[in-house]
Amino acid sequence: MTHEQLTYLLLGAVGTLELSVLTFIAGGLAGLGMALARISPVRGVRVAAAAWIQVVQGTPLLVLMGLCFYGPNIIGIGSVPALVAAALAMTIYSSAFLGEIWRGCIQSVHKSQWEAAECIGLTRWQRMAKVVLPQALRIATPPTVGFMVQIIKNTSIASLVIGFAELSYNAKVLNNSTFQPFIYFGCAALLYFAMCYPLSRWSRTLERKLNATRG
Amino acid sequence: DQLDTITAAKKIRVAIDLGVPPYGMKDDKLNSTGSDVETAQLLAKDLGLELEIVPTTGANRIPFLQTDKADIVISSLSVTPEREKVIDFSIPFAGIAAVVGAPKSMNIKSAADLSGKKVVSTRGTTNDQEITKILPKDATIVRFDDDATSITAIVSNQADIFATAPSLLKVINEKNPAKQMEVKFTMKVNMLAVGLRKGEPKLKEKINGWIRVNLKNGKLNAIYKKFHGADLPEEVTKNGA
Amino acid sequence: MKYQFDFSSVLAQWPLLLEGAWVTIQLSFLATVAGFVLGALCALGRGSRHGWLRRLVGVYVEGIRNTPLLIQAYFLIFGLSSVGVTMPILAGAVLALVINIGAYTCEIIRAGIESIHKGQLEAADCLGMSKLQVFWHVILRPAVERVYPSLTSQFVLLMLASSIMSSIGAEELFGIANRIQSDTFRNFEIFLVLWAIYLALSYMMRLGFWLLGQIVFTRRRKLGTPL
Amino acid sequence: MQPVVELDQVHKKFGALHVLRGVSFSVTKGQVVAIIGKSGSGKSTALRCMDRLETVNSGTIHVCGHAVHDAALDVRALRRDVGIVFQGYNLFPHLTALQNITLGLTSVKRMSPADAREVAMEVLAHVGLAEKAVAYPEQLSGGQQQRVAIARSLAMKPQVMLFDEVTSALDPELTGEVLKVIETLASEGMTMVLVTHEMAFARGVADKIIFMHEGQIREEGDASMLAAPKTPELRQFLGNGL
Amino acid sequence: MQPVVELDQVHKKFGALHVLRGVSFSVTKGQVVAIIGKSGSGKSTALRCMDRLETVNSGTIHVCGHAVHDAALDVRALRRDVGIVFQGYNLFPHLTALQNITLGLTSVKRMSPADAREVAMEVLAHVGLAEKAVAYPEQLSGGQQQRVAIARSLAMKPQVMLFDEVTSALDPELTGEVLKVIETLASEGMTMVLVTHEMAFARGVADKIIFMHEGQIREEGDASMLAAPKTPELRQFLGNGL
Ligand SMILES: Nc1ncnc2c1ncn2[C@@H]1O[C@H](COP(=O)(O)OP(=O)(O)OP(=O)(O)O)[C@@H](O)[C@H]1O
Ligand SMILES: Nc1ncnc2c1ncn2[C@@H]1O[C@H](COP(=O)(O)OP(=O)(O)OP(=O)(O)O)[C@@H](O)[C@H]1O
Ligand SMILES: [Mg+2]
Ligand SMILES: [Mg+2]
Repeated sequence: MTHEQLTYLLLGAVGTLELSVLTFIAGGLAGLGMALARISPVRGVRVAAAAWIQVVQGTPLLVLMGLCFYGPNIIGIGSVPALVAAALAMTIYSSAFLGEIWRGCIQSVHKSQWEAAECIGLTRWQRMAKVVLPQALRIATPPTVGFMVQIIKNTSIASLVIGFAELSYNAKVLNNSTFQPFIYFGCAALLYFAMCYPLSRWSRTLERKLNATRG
Repeated sequence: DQLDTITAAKKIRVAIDLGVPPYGMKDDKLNSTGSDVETAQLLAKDLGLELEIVPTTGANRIPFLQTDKADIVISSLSVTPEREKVIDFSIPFAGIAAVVGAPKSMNIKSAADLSGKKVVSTRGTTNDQEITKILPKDATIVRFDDDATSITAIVSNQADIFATAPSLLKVINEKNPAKQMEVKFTMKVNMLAVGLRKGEPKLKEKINGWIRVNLKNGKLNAIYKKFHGADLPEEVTKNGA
Repeated sequence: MKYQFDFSSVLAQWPLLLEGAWVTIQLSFLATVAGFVLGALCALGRGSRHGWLRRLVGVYVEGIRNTPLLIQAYFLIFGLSSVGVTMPILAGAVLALVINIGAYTCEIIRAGIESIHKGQLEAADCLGMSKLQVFWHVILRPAVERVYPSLTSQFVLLMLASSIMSSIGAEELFGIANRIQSDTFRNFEIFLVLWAIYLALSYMMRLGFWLLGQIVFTRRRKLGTPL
Repeated sequence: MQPVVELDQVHKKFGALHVLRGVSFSVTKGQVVAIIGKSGSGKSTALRCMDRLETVNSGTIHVCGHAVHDAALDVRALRRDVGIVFQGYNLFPHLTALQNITLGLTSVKRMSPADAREVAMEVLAHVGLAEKAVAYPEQLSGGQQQRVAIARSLAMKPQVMLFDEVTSALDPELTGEVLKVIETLASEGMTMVLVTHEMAFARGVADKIIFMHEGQIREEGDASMLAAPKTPELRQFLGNGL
Repeated sequence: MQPVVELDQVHKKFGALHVLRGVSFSVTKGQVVAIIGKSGSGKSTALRCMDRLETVNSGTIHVCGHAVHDAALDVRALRRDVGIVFQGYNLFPHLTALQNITLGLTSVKRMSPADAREVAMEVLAHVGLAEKAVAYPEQLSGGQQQRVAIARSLAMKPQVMLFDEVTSALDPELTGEVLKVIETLASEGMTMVLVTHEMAFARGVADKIIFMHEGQIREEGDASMLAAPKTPELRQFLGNGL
């Protein structure tokens, strides 16, 4: 493998990270909104959020990518760059999964905590922000870090419909001009592993710590 | 009007599939190259515009045009009646044959000889449409998203028979000389043209004019010869004026 | 830009779509069954006395869980065949899915196994049950029962992910849709129709798993524990 | 004197379960009322209704001038006047003892952090835990946690305090230190309603004792009532309970 | 008569902790032996060694002719002859009472499902739970679960039964029903070793009582031994325990 090719692969890894970080920020915000909507006091909001999650979780990411890539144009927003389309699809996808993860964490904060906060006279938002979320955050960290691994891996799908230049795409391009799949896909796999494995380990360590302090 | 938009932006976005050597590919230094790429470069230069290559795949070429991801398509795009329903074409600037290729050792003379065999084609190409039409019932087609993946499949011995353009067989033989791929029979000869959105007469006229000039002065022929090792077919060159 | 929706040319291809959906169902079914077996065996291996076996399974599970399915599939289909190991595309697709889901299943089942009380194993030992009998009756069944919800969602995700197999040449639902797209150029309509079909498939799958759970896990049915 | 807490014919159902069946009583300023009764008799439910943690089905409840039974009640205004402490201390585990107390002061009473801190240190000293200000709940014993919980309520300067079996999860020696705090409050004239199973404590500190049985008040009176129970239910309860 | 269970100079260490320090005793056919002693004295460990749930460091154990201390022991053969019941009932939660019992019969004894069912119903009736056959463990009270656990062991027709504080997690009334079952077994001539802290029960049912202290047998004798303890340890133990 030449120097240029390696650089090209690493460039792809940067693309992967770019998309992952964007997804994580946007998807995190959307997921938080979704988690809050799922436990909203308004029935309509709860039902709508549940439906959203059900639908997104029943759709392949590949189809989401297609819808986000061609959709904005169809509804008249105009053409969006590949990065934006990919980030949009990944955000929708993450909103559903992170929303569910975080809802579980919020609900695992004991009801008596809500009550105690209520009895001091905190408003609903103060209760959420100052009492429940800080506690939920601790529980939520390990599965959230675990989900970041999913995000990184799933960015690879962006290359299939959209042709966004991330790691898998660049590996494929390299293979397409040299036809040595073992080398390029192997390297790509290693790079993915290098990005994901530390996160997996970290997630597991966090989980163990959490269980230790709880038990 | 699109021509005005392009002129105002001083930039033309051309969709090219970079996974179809020798039409579009990356060279060893990872620069985009190929006959489609050089054609696009020549076009941009002559029109005084900056060139932006939008990488695409065989199946995505027309959707990209429809959804304004690109201004025009120069990507081994054959003129077919189905496609003419949804997009416009310029006059042809090159030609391409749809052939069935296989290793020398295989005895294949017509579609009937493909019976019971596995044939590779690239989704959404004219080759795919042609081979689907003529293939015997008991043969199977394996389709990939782009030519490069199809080539990978042949080179890596996933399959032996390939419905494609002759130039791609050459590429395979370079990568895997043991294969000795050769043209077994030709399904059809197609005209290659520039794809445009419907209802853009000014842009179409501009490009047609450019093609005529460059067919006449031999520049398009030179590009074709450089990558395909042969002169343009006469059906194409006769359009030069 | 005004877009005229036209589903007729897409829906006219329904026999093809049906064919694709059928391939998707077959792929998912085979991968689910084989992946479950592989995952259960790996879970067994992860608790093995032999350090080398535990490590081997660990490398497999971590390797798979930290790389994308797409790359695994490329590797399996093109990588292996370039060193002379070829297999039919569909077999390759199933294999890629099985290897992928096996790792996830292993992790999920293992979590279930870890939640089983040690006293249960002792009780079974004291009845004189063999290792295999203990694993089957006292470890695996209750463990799977406990993690059944996570398992089923993982399998539904697998079905959705099988769409990726179109890029290594499998003519499943997504691949068929790509072909229809290049014939009709109604790409957006195609994606909408695909969306509907995948949603329907995933609900059918959930329903199927729910029914299966009702049959297999009699306790849950009787005590009305939701699955 | 206008009563601080007044319940009139309060009924409360959980689905088909009729938990409060017409409960009426009142508490005047400075009074300490103890509610006793066996498990499931509705003591906690009555207390929770007074702080609008449950809504009643019928009857009226007035607490510090708030019509608690009214759907249009300003709940936050009610909570400013009422402090409540539960059996499970319900401290916020992610905050120190001090922060547990200042949270309400800064975010509900909009005090400056410095003022809040001062008030918090004062109430912590009051419950004898000034030196534990920076400890997290898990670093405190059950009795200490309960005292912080009481301090947290006190800091809001409520007009009436409600206690629900605040010592039932504690060892005898820890129980003592919590009861001492409550006694101090009583001697300072705080109006209080406490659900308790510590008969000796009820006898010692309460001005009025209410015996609940199956959702109703069976007997009501001062400490002497425990010495001479009139109803067979109270007699039996005292027989088991002591 | 050849003893059914015989321990000779058994030593057992957990790391540095020397838990059994030369334990020897024997149990003849039909005998009921109760082991008593304070927490941590090694009672459970001794019992567990007899069923090879722990391996001994030195000394010999023979149970029903099996050399339990021998590394080459056929463990499954031993377990066919020995039934053991623990404090935590360890029923399989995903199986009904009946299935809990038939599992061992069909998978270990290779009985047909119909035969297994018949045997299971019989032993369930024996412990007074015939009507709970289709209930799942979580639907049963602690005492009922413990009786199912005993029935599960009984169904395997063991020659000796070991019980480790089978009632210590139960309420007094539930304790009674389990002890009744064990009494019945004793009267039917089952050989049994039971670790218990119910002195009255040990006195009533046991032919021999063994008092363990710090990993050794301090006293051994019949029920009268409890009335006249010889060692100060037993005297102290009985003083605390009763
Ligand atoms: N949120 C609820 N939903 C349904 N039933 C409830 C609820 N809260 C309490 N109950 C029921 O109402 C009855 C009275 O409960 P309550 O907690 O008031 O009794 P208590 O006198 O405080 O008993 P204890 O001394 O055990 O705390 C009980 O039968 C209880 O099960
Ligand atoms: N698996 C083990 N590993 C290490 N130490 C152990 C283990 N099992 C028991 N011990 C220790 O061995 C000693 C004896 O334990 P054992 O359970 O036999 O006591 P016991 O007489 O049954 O007490 P109890 O009445 O509390 O059940 C205890 O100090 C215990 O902590
Ligand atoms: Mg209560
Ligand atoms: Mg013990």
